[in-house]
Amino acid sequence: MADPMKIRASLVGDSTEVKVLMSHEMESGQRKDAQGQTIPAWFIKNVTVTCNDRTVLSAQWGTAVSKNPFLSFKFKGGAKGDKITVTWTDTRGDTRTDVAAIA
Amino acid sequence: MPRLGNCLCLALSALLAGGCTTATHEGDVAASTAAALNASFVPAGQAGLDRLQQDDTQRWCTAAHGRPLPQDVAAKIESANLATIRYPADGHLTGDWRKGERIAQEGRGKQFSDDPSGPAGANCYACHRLSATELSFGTLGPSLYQYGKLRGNSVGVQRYTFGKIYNSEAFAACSNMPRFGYKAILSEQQIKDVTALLLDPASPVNQ
Amino acid sequence: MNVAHGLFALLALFVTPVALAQDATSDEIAKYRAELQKDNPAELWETRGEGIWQEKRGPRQVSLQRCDLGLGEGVVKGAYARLPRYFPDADRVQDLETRLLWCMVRLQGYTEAEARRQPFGDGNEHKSDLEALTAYVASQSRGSTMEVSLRHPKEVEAYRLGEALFFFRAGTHDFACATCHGEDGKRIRLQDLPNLTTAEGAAKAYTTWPAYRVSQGELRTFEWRLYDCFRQQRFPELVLGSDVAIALTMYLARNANGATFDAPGIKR
Amino acid sequence: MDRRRREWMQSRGGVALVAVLAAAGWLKPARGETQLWNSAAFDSHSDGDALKALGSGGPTPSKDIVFFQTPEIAENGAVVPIGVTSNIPKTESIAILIEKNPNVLAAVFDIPSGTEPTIATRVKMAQTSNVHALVRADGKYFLATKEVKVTLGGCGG
Repeated sequence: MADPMKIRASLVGDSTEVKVLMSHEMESGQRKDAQGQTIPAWFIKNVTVTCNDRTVLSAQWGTAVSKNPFLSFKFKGGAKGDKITVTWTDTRGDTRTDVAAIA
Repeated sequence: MPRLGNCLCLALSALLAGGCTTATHEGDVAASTAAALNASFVPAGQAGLDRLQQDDTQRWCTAAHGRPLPQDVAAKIESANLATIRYPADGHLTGDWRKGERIAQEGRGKQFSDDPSGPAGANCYACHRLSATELSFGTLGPSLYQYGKLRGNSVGVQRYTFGKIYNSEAFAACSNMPRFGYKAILSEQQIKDVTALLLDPASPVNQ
Repeated sequence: MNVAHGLFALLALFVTPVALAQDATSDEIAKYRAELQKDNPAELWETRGEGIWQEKRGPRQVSLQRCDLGLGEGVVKGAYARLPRYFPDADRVQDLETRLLWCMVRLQGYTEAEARRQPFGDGNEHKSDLEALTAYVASQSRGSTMEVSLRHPKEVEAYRLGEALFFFRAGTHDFACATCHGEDGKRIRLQDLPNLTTAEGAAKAYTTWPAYRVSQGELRTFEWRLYDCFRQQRFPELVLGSDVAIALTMYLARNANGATFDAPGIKR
Repeated sequence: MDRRRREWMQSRGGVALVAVLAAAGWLKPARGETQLWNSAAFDSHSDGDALKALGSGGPTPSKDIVFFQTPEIAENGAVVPIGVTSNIPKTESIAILIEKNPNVLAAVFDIPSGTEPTIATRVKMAQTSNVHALVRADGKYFLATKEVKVTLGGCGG
């Protein structure tokens, strides 16, 4: 199973800043292994971030997003203690959801 | 800047009641170092434990601990290494600078992770500036930009350059530069190609 | 020649266009590096490592919270900044990884081979528990002052061996640690090389490992740094926790004494 | 093909890129449909198929799209920070495209109302290349471009 994400959500003025680090290989499908075989593509395709039940960001990713991806954005209307939920789904159909409270 | 090792060595000498500079101590250190090395490495790929065996040059340079060498030791190292240089039997000291540039860029070769069947690179750019267009160069060695333009392309310069690449220790004892020919890192032809990279008027080094 | 001309000539001598280009390149790369420092994927390893540290594992189903890293059972805070050190129970100087292996065997009941199964991540899917544990323990020394002791004779012995090894030239390329790390202000390609024979250089280097290695997408430990330096030195393969690994770690950690530990870092 | 589009194509010299933009043009955010993934857009690295899709107008170059945290030179192409802020009203989505990557489209972010039109991530770059930020606002497309140089690494690791 995939390792947990690191989610930071903090109030900056009247906005909430969300920063997420995810643990994922983001294999591009372009690399070759030591035996010269192409390593098949394997990457996160979709990311959704909600604040309580409201979607505050959704993203589609390709192979060019770096290994162990980083994402940062801001939204308005969050309050201290609100629940930030980040979910990703990858090309193998694996998915992972982690939750953090706005600090 | 004072070398930490020396300062600490003085402090430790008192602690251990042993001298830092006595011959016996140096011998003890060499022996315990060798024992630790043999117990701490395992053969891997093309790199066997024989690589931990020092030749005379390596032993003398290790003993210097980065300090300036006594003149007689330097002379001894240089003359011993000068005697190892094998100049090409065909009399041609330079080759193709284009191939030389690729050899200068290539860092692989002789590592346990490298394929031993392929030719090794010289990785000149790791330590030297060469062509003006390659900005990713190191500074462990002097800049070689315009090396040939400054020195000309006489047989004497070719001979020195080939020899320096073949065995750097022949001209500067305890140089940081590998002995590419003597240690069979590069082939004779590869050394000719790198010599051309440095000396050919058409080479990017001399633009 | 008037003063202005003289000055111009002097400038022309030193400020060549390439030198300027080089400075501009260095400035821009410095900005790039600063940007990466902010959100370091090493945190992913720290989090995973903390989980492994707390988990009841191995044949005896014991957590590493009973492992003594030198400051008492389970004390992690500040432990890394005081390692390597002599441990009476092992009668040996140990660095963190060696100590962790010792605890995995003695406490958790793993065999030596099991504990050593994967010292380093493979850059792909197979991650190393030892690297994650090291990231976690090291992170708990961030902000601590480096305080490595030379009280025990075996600690002194390790330090002296480390110093001797630092200057040991061998192999096909005649390389020693000192070849690249013995002078101030040098670079290999574009990478700055710390002068590890000075307190400043040792501090700068030692206090920033473990580090997330951008080029590999892996968290790398100081043991890995030594392992890979020796690979590039064209030596055979360094054994994790060997006398050479511990001695060189001791030499550099001790030389960094007094500096503030600031890792896991992030590097090229 | 209108004149502006033609000029834009010539100035970028990127047929494949235009194809991707066109494909991205289909990328209507499906509200409540979070698992949408536009394979036509993400798979674009050749002109063939996608040229057919050149139905929509070309994006308008805009100074209201700003790159931040984006380096002039990246020491390592494996991790290149890219930040994009759109100051265009009613920004609905921000896409990041890397002209010289094997697959040109890197990421698309849908920006619901209430979320600031500013995102930061890190991408891989195969070589020195133009990076494009494509913004859709009120149904129209806008574009900004920045070149990022990628240097060689050190001596192997």
